[in-house]
Amino acid sequence: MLELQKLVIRYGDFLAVDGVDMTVKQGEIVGIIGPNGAGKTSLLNAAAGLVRPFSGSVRFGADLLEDATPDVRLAHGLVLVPEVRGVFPMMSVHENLLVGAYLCRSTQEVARRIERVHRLFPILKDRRAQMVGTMSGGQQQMVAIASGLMASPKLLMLDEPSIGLAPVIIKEIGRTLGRLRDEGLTILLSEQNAKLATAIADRIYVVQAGRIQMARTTESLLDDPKFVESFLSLS
Amino acid sequence: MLGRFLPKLSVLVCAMAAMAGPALAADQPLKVGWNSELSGVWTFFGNACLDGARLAETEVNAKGKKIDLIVQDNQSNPAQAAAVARSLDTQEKVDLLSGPTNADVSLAVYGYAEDAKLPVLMPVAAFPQLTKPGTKQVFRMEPDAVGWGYAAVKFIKTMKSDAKIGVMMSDFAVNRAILAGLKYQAERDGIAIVAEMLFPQSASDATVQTAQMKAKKPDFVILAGGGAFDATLTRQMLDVGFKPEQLYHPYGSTKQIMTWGERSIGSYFGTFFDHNLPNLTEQGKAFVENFRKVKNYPPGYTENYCYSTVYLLNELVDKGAKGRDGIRAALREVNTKEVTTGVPIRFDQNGARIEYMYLMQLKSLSKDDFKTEKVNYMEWSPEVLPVYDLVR
Amino acid sequence: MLEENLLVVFSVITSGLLVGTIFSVVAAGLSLIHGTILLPQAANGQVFLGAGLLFWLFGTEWEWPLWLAVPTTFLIIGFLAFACEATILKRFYPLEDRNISYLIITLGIAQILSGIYTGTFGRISDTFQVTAPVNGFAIIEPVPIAYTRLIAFVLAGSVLGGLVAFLRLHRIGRALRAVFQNREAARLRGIDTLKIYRFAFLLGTAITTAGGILFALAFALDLTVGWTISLITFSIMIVGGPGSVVGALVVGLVFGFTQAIVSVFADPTVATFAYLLAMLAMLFIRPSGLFAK
Amino acid sequence: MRILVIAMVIATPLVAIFGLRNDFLVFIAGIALIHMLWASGLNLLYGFTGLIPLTYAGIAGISAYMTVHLVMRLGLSFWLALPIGSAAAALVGLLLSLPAIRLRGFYFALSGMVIQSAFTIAFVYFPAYTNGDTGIASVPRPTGFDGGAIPSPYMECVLALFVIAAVAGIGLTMRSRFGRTLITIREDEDLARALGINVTLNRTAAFIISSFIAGLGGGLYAHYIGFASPRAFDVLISLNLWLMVAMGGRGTLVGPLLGALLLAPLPYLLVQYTWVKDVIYGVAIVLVTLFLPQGIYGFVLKRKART
Repeated sequence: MLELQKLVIRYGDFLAVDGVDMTVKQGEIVGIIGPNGAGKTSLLNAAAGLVRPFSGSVRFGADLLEDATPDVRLAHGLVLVPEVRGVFPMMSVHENLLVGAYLCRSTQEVARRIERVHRLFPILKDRRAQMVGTMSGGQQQMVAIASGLMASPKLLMLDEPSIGLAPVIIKEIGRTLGRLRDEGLTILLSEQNAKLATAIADRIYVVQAGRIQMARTTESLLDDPKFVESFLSLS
Repeated sequence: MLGRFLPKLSVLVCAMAAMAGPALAADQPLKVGWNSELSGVWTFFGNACLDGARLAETEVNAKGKKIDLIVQDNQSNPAQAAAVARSLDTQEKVDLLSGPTNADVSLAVYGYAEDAKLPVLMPVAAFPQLTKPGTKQVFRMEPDAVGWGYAAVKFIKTMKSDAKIGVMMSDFAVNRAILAGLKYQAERDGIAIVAEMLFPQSASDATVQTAQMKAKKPDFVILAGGGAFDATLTRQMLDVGFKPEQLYHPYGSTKQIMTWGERSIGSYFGTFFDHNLPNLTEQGKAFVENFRKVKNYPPGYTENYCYSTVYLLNELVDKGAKGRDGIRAALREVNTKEVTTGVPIRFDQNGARIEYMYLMQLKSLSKDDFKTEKVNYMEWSPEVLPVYDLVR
Repeated sequence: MLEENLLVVFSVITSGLLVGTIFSVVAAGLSLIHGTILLPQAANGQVFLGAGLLFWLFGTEWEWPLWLAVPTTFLIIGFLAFACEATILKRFYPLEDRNISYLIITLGIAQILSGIYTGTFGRISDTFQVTAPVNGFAIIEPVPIAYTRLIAFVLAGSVLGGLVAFLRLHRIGRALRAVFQNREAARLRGIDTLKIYRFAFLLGTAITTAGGILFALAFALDLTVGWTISLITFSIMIVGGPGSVVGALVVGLVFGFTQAIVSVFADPTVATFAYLLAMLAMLFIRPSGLFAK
Repeated sequence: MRILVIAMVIATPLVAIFGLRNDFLVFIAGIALIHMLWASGLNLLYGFTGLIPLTYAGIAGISAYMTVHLVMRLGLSFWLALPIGSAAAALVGLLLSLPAIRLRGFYFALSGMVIQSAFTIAFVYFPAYTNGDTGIASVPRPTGFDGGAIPSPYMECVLALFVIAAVAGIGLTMRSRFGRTLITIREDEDLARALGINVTLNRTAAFIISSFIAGLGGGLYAHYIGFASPRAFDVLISLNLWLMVAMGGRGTLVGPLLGALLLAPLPYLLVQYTWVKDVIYGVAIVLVTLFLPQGIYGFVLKRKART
């Protein structure tokens, strides 16, 4: 579904991503794991169209997304929920969801999507009028994911959804992502903390210093003591 | 590369500068350096004055060039006005200066001219210090603003001998001078000033002040806003219930009078030229008509003073005045009449005009004309007022 | 005596409301532009003045009917704003710290406009008074209020109300707020920020234009008004918080009432210093203003 | 090489003074020299610390009014009054450096605009010292050794000496440790802090020196043109001084001199239609910001570096 080929990303002289190949297939949950500054966010941003790659290509389905801006990619169903603040703090929960469905002009369709999101996150229905800036970090992350879902994605990319959140909340997010996969959504998530990724992902890429170190299924990774030691025991 | 480039550049700059002022020595016509506000806040007055002066210049020069106006822009900026005076003096070698219409700019020109011993005939500038004692070079066509205040009190006293008056003015030099004269004379004539409000130059609303003024119940209110505030002030005074005949404007250009609006018919104002005065001279009537042909509105005091200034100079040339010394000497001896109104022109030893003033009441107002009724005419000498002590 | 005091009190209220709402409108336009694009539009006073002058030229000098004069004014200013955005402002969108370049550029544009006005309108008159579309005045005992000022107040209120409603309820309005609150997230929700920037600039300019026309209706214009308005509206925007229309409204009203009340007791000049000091204090204490994020 | 270029730029007005023997051009040359002094001083702040002080004309105005007051009211010699006025300007500069501690970039420039407006209003509304919007006329020219006013071509030479002294001073400062420190701060403030540099102290020092130069220019200006008025020191003048530095090339010694030389005479050469001047200045501001962010001299240097 998503295919990154020989992707190179530079910020001036700094080489952030150095020739990465990566694929995400329909219906999978794929995790990207790596330390801070490994190039995870750059990869996702390049896929979402926020960053222009220096070389290499991004393919989504049958389309080659060369110079497509984020709104074009969004219309194709490629949605990124960015790291930390993916929300609009001075807007209510409801308004955040409406902005999520910005490209959709049909009121009925928007209402349907809201209903679906409310089913997934019942708490957002109760707090629809609350200003997002006044909510807890976990709730804000839910708003961010929900708002991403409002764009009706085919592939949902999440950049560090668990960062700074309590373990209980991380688990809840994990459960929600599982449910979404069961509904047929493809998910690509990057994580510094490997626990969430290993708990739900089918396959995992380990990225370090802009290169892919390992690309394996989750089971085989969990059997690798070196991986467990360097990524799971730390946190 | 730059080493070769810069000397060329400097030559170019100098050449450009040299071209800016052709130093042709034409000895025939009288060279008048017209130091005028063609841009900046006083643009309108500078242009109005130039309109009048240009009309006179064309008429005077109809049979051979007698007067040459060399016009330069002082941007309504005193510093620039001093520079322009210098340019006209040293570059154009003019016989005298004229043109400024506003107090700040005129004072800058005054400073330069007194130092450089260059005569100046100020057409429209009412600030008293322009002809303070000891002035050698500057002569002034317009009566001074302290006198306007004095005249206002004298006039109001003819209508009600124990009148109470209020004052609302924008904080400009010329208005401060009017206020000084007003206060001085009011005290002597038993006229009470019940409220005195000065507005900053950026004021745009006077709702509260007009209500406060109403509460003080004055018989007459003297209004002098700056720029657009003048129109707003007038309207708001009428809004709050003042009658037009209670409003007294110490001065008003044609455009200003028109922007007061029809509701102000009946207001008094002191102006120094009224285009429908019955006792205009034949030339004065022609001036009004010719001016109206060009501008679609009748000339006001600014246009008249500048027109008359050029004619006064023309008269001096006819009498044989030549060069700076000749012009200065001739101005000291002037004893003539304004070509448009027939009002006498004489200067005292400081160069101040022996003062006079008309006071009018607005009778009707249309889009391009207004009519007034002559109410009062007075003459006085600057000596009746200690003008130079009242305003610094 | 009681009636006189009542008159002063009521005049404070009417003056505070009218001055406050008109300045709020202009400040809201400024705030919208700065909040969304990071563009401190220092030429906004000159745009305001240009709108008033054109409205005066068409409606009063050339005696066009209102339905023609007002839209023509909007069209001309809108076209100029569009041209300016497409040729100059657009180039700086990719820069992170563009607001400083914008401040300088718009100050330059202000200087150009002010030069053009003196070269053109400056020759015509020194006061520009719009002919009132309706004469007479209403009396709200004991205060008489001219109909034009009442109309200006109502229209200014509607412009502000309409703007707030648009920002809250319309899809594009929400997108504007989204861009202001979180640029990156907005792009990821499919909002084309460049289009929104252009839209915000045009909308802000249109609101400034409306402010200019309303001011011309309620008061009168001269060529010095532009700089004064720039300073006052910048103060209102900074204190209220760039990007916050509600902030502009609240602070604008406070400004209007303070001016009115101060001028009852003190020299009107004091009020001039007061708002400059308020802006400075706000810059030091909380540059994001009272009502922003 | 660079000294040669500087010498030539400063010499250009002097060519006008002695080469053309035209009184008005001599006057314009004097005006250009004063603006060169100002632009160099402003460059110390804008070019070497990156802050845009839109208060510069106001600072100059404070010294101008102070100097004029001391000379005309208290009868002090101009050469005694000028340093006092400039010291007052430097003191005000010290106060104005306070916003720089907290505010950066845009907000600093904006605070400058506000303070400048407050200055202008103060100049108008404290007529006891400034004579309000009427201004102070007939300000005497600086006096020479014989007690009389210095006559024209010599006065301009005195101005040129001021410019040379200021440029030399700034040039030496820039080579000193202090200058290198300032450049470090401009390039990367956080790095400077990490290196243990006292950013605030160094920047304040730059403010004081720069304001002192503004003050020198202000006092000289008022006494040179013979007039002091609020409009000579308002926000547009500040902006136009900034333009001279930016257009010439900020952060270089030659750039501001070049900018002042090109722009300062403009209003005086366009005496017939000066509203055009506003348009030209405005267009120049826009064009420089768009296409010549390094200024003319910066552009030339870059071209030279490439070839």
